[in-house]
Amino acid sequence: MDPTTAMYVSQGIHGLAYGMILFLVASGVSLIIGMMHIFNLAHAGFFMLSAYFTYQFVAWTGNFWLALLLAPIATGFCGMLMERFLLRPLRGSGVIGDLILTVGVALCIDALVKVIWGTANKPLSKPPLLQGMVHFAGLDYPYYRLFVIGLAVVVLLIMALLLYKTRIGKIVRAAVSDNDMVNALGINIPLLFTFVFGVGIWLAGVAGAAIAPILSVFPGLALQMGMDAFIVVAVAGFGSLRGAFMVSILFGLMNSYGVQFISQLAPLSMFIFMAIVMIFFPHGFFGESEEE
Amino acid sequence: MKTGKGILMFFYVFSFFFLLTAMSPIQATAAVKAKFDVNKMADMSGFDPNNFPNPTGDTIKIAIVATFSGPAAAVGEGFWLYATWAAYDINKRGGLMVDGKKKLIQLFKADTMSRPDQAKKICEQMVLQEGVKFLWGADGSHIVKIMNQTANKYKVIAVNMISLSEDLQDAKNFSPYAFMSWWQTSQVGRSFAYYFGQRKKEKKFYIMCQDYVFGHEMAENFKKGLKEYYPEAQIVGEDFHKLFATDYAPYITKIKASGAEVIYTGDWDPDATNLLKQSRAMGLKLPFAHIYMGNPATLASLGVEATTGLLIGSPYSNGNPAFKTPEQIKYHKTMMDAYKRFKPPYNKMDYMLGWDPLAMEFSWLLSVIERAGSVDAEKIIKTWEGDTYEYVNGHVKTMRACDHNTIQETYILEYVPPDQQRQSFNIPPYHWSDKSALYGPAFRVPAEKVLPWMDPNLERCKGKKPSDIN
Amino acid sequence: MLLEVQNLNTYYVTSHVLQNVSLNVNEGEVVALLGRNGMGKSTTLKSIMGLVKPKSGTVTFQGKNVTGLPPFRVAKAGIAYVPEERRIFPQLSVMDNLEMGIKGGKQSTKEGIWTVERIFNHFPILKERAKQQGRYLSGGEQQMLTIGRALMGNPSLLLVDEPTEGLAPLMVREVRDILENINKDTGVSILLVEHNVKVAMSLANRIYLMGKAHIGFSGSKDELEANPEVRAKYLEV
Amino acid sequence: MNILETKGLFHDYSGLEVLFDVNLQIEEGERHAIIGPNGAGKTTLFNTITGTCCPSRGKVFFKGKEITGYPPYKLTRLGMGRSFQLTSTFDRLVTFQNVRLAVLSKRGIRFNLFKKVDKMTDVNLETLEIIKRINLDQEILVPASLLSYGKHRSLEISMALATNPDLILLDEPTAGMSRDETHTAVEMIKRLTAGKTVVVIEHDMDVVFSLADRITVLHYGKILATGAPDEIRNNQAVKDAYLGESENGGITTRHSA
Amino acid sequence: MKKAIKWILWIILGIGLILIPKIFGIYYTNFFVSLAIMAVFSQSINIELGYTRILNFGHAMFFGMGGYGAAQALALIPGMPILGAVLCGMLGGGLLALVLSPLVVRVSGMACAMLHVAFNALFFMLAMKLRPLTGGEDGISGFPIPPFNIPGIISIDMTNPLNFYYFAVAVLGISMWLMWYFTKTPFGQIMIGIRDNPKRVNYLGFKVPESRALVYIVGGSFAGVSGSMYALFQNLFSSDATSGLNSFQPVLMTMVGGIGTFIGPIIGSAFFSVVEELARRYTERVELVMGLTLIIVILFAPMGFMGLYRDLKARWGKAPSLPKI
Repeated sequence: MDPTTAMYVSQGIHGLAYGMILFLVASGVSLIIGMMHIFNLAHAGFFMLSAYFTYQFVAWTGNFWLALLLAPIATGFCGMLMERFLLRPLRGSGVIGDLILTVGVALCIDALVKVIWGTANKPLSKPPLLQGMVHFAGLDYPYYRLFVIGLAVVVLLIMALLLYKTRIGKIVRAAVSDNDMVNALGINIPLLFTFVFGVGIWLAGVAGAAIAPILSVFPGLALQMGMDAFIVVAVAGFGSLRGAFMVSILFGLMNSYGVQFISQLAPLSMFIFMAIVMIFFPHGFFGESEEE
Repeated sequence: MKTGKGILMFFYVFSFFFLLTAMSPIQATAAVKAKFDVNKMADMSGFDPNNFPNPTGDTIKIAIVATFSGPAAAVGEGFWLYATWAAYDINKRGGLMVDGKKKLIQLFKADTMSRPDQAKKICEQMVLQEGVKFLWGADGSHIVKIMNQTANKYKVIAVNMISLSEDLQDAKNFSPYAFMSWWQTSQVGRSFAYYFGQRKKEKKFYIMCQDYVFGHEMAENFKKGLKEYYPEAQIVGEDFHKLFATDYAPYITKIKASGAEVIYTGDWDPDATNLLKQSRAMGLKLPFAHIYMGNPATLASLGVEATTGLLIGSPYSNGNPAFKTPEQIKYHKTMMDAYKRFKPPYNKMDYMLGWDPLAMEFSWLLSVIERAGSVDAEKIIKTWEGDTYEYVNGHVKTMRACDHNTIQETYILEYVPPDQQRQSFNIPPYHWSDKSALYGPAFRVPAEKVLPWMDPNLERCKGKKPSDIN
Repeated sequence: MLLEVQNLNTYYVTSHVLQNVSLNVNEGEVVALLGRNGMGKSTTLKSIMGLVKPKSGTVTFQGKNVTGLPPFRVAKAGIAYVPEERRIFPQLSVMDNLEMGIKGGKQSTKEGIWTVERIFNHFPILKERAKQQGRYLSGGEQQMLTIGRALMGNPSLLLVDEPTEGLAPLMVREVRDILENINKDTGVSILLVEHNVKVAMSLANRIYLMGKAHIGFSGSKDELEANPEVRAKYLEV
Repeated sequence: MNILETKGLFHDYSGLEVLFDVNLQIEEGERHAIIGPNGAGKTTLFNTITGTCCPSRGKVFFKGKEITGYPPYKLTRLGMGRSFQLTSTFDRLVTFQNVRLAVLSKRGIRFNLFKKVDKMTDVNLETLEIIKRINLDQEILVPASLLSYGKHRSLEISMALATNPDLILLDEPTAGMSRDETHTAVEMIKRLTAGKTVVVIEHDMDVVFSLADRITVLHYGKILATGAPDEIRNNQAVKDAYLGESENGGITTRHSA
Repeated sequence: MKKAIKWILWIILGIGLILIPKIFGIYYTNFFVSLAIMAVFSQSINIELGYTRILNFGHAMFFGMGGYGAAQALALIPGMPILGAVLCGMLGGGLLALVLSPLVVRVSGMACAMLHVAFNALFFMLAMKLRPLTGGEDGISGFPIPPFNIPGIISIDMTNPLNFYYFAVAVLGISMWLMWYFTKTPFGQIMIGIRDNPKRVNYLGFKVPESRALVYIVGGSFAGVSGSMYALFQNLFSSDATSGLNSFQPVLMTMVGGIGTFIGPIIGSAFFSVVEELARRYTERVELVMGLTLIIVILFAPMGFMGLYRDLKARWGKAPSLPKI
């Protein structure tokens, strides 16, 4: 491969990698909206929390793999607590109430992270196994980023299996279309909501844990990711996982090729794209309009 | 949700970059009016920034204006450390003679939350309710504008510590009550340009800055500097990424393909850390010419090889070898003794190298107060305009009278592996850090090559040259 | 007595849609609840199921008080609900739809338990379409699917809401026959809400007629046949 | 002259024909009831007439003028009023304010930003008068959502009447009422609509027979019969439609979803 | 009698406002000004969100237009009077609302909220990007604050905080009164009608989309007024003030005070400002305090303080309790 082609190819892989991370975060947002009709503004906060957990577990055990497993689970558990004790009492009080509550939780996560871990950057090294670059046909690419893509694909597959092959997945899909009916069939819907919320947060947690070695862990990590994930969900439409996947990848590619060709406009391109989409499809590409 | 809160998220890291501690005194060309004398220093063994014995009553009241909450809270933390360090020393010595009476220094935390409205509120609270006479801060040039405005309105002194924007002292925004004692973006750009022009090793430059006013200013000024001092240089690429970007890979791929030899960046943390980390992970080994990329924790996590060759610009450190005089050694030792005792949040690596650059800034202010013998703003202004002050490392600063900018020489330092750090750290253990490359040879940029910009429209400066002190 | 409803009062915001409704269903019986639109028949079923919270009154099922419990608990107690408008899960296959009805995820292997095969015996047409998504079924097939799905939970009582609504005449007959067979074969009791009087009369042992928000008549089929005034008042034009 | 007329009205709802060639003629001054079993398309018919949704084919004429596809506010300004099956008032406004909005509309006061509504004496007096006529003077300052059901329905109907329309369409005015409330409501409707044209959808046959001069029976989107109450009562097709098993009529035109 | 009491209360309020600087000093006077700016900002969103249920979660755009309008008017046009600058801000906000209104009347509910968050994000990015126009993050600053001038009669220096206070109280007070009057006109009734039941409003013969657009424009204009007062008060307007976070602020204040009531946003702004002030003085964890406050308020008083007040009154049997919106 000549260097120019290699550059274009690696831009494509970058786009894919970022798109995958974005999808992990956005899919959780989308899942929660689709099923519970709650727009969780604290989602990115949990993403950050998981990165901190990863840092902490590595500090305790020195084992990145263990941290990668445990941090998202711990984060998901925090999410379940939030659903059970804060969101459930509020069910049915409307869009605005949910928004305020999740803003409140987001603020608290930001503050608590600082109380516990302080304000300094927490650097986290990649596991030795994944340091270095892969050389392939004139293309150099870091192992870890390939690992992130792989991890996201694995999570995606697990989610797909869970959603399409297991009973609980079927229940979730059924509940998205009609949760009263599922309830009447003898399935504990409030418990299911808590579970789904936990899984959504877990997805954000996986993204946070995976990205921690690439980024440094710092308070405010939530800001950028939250914005990007929001844009994905808004453009894709609420509750559409398929849409979230496609738009995430699209944005990833748009970002890396945008930087390549229209560097000055690249940061704006996502927003302009979103604005245009929302003018013509106010409910997103794959969303359905809700009845007022 | 808010992407750019941080404009100010300022230099979160702060300390590391400028932390080039004690070094040998230069031969001061002109007699300085005052200097920091290590031998007069009080016993610092009781110093603890978490428990600063803040005096009350009839005191000299100084507000530390900074972000103490939110993502950029580390800024306030650092400011507090620098100020309490210097104030603790003076208070231990019995305070300063002001208006015929010895008075202690009382410090106030003024949290701006990085918001202009909050900054206005807190500055007014400080001045009107607490009776503060000095505002020392702040992070973010729009916050500094608010601080300066407040000072101007209520006739107190404001000292801009770390905002490098030049329009703060231009004809539109100049206030006689506001002083600027650090350095400016044009000085940063010209320092590097002068350095590269002299070194003539690299010719192809890539500019990578954050996409907001400061980043663009940094880039512009570097380009201007190159035109002036290194016309043969080539800019092979110029990119501005958004603040707090998460993925730099596309930029890094682009830089790799551009054939650049040096990357010039104005990024501060967390962007600076992420940019460096991701560059190295992706096999981009080029040196960065930077001012805020020196977070010791990040450097340590990257290791020696990945950090060797980085170039840091600073207005503080001077030549090698450092720690030449017993005074400097004593000062450094005092600081490190204190650091060992620190509790969270001050026990982090960011302060491992010391904090004298900004503590010295505070000491200059205290020295001006002492010599004015008053907290009266007019007297302070009179004393400070045209003042010269020598820092503990021999660095000399001069306050230009007409626009309150600081004339000084600047330095470019190259990072070298631990075994070569002895040239700048010539006391045991003979290196700054054994985990990463750090300060090696320092290149001195003479003050006349990097004079601060002077607004030709500023009435007070009409008919003066930038080198005129008075 | 299998199900006993006493003095049920239900409100939608301020509208008093059920006023002191009392009814009961015995073991193995088919009971029909008839009346014109908007009288509160569906609300009665929903109140029993817990989908709507009654304000006062009691629902007792097999001696256990199930008033105001969340629907999934009522379902676990042994009541299954076949809603009007055939609320199947459109994105799931027929098979998956059926399996959704299984309580606790695994059907036990005990004798007399509803299995997918047994459902397919009763509804051969569903077997042909087992792999298809629910949304591609015709109305009649969807109706059968909801009934089958409810049976998968092995209920003792089926609450069936307007099963023949909107179906072609042939289908109406078929659905009717299926309900009859289920009741005859397995002894499952059925509480049926129906506007098609002929279907209801042919299935039910006992009949309740609903007027506005209240039960206006209760009795056997014959009693109703013998009482044209009541018929005219509650059912005819 | 017919005040309202529909010609060959069809309405598709995602492939399902809800209305099938409906030709309705309402004479000026008559009280006309539309009855039919569930899902016969009664409310859809109202919606196509009053502009909530457009017919897929056919035309609607009001006072001899074609109004097909007119939005509701235009129809209201032309003199058509409508009440809803599900009570549709302004829940957090009190009775008085609810009715006053209708009065404001009738007087054409819309984008007036220069006078306080509380100071518009004539508007307020007229509102009071209407409230007295519907016997809600005790509840004048009670938010609509807190009215008892019957009173809430009265408010609903009176709001349709307060714009002083020439033609009033009432969608199940007594739905959900108790027997006593129904009786009162029917009396009220009779009183308030004296001399006006009324079209009413109703399931309660007592109400239908005590109100209507003429009846139309809708079954599976088709008009089964139209005529005086007695004719309808004795019509076999109608009987079958109500008791099920109707093999004749439009049953096969309705495809299941 | 009742009228007399009302007048006396108004007079007491007026005297109180005049005396605030005398009693509390300049610091609290300025505290009051910034509170009042937020109150007007919150009220302008309340008109849209609370009264008409236009889920506008991008109100900082209009605030931004107001701020930039006023600041640029003063910076570019020599001799611009101070009221002219405020008017420019108002026009700026109103104009943006006019431009966006065709979009807004098309969608409702969650989609409307998302649309606004999206446009707000775009607006913020543009404010950062279009540095020649907006000064980016550093903002427009150093523009002259002209004296309040009635030629030949009076000229008051507006850089004096005391004088500015009276000016601000007058402008903000009049804005507040205008919004109050707006809710009391026949149109104000239509507005509430649209919130409760747009379908019925249509059937009563009012044009719903046009009415929504008018409310939107009025809300945008008054957000513009508060933005321009903010710019004058700070003598600086930076892109910071147009961020999404600044859109949430007034919504939170309105919610906490009691949405859909006129007094709610005022109470909410006051509550927020005071809590923030106290948190800042006595703790170093302002965010934590604000976050917990929000959670507690929403859990225990989901309709805000006015809702709580009404519920308590209902419990004591003095007034009926209203349903939630």
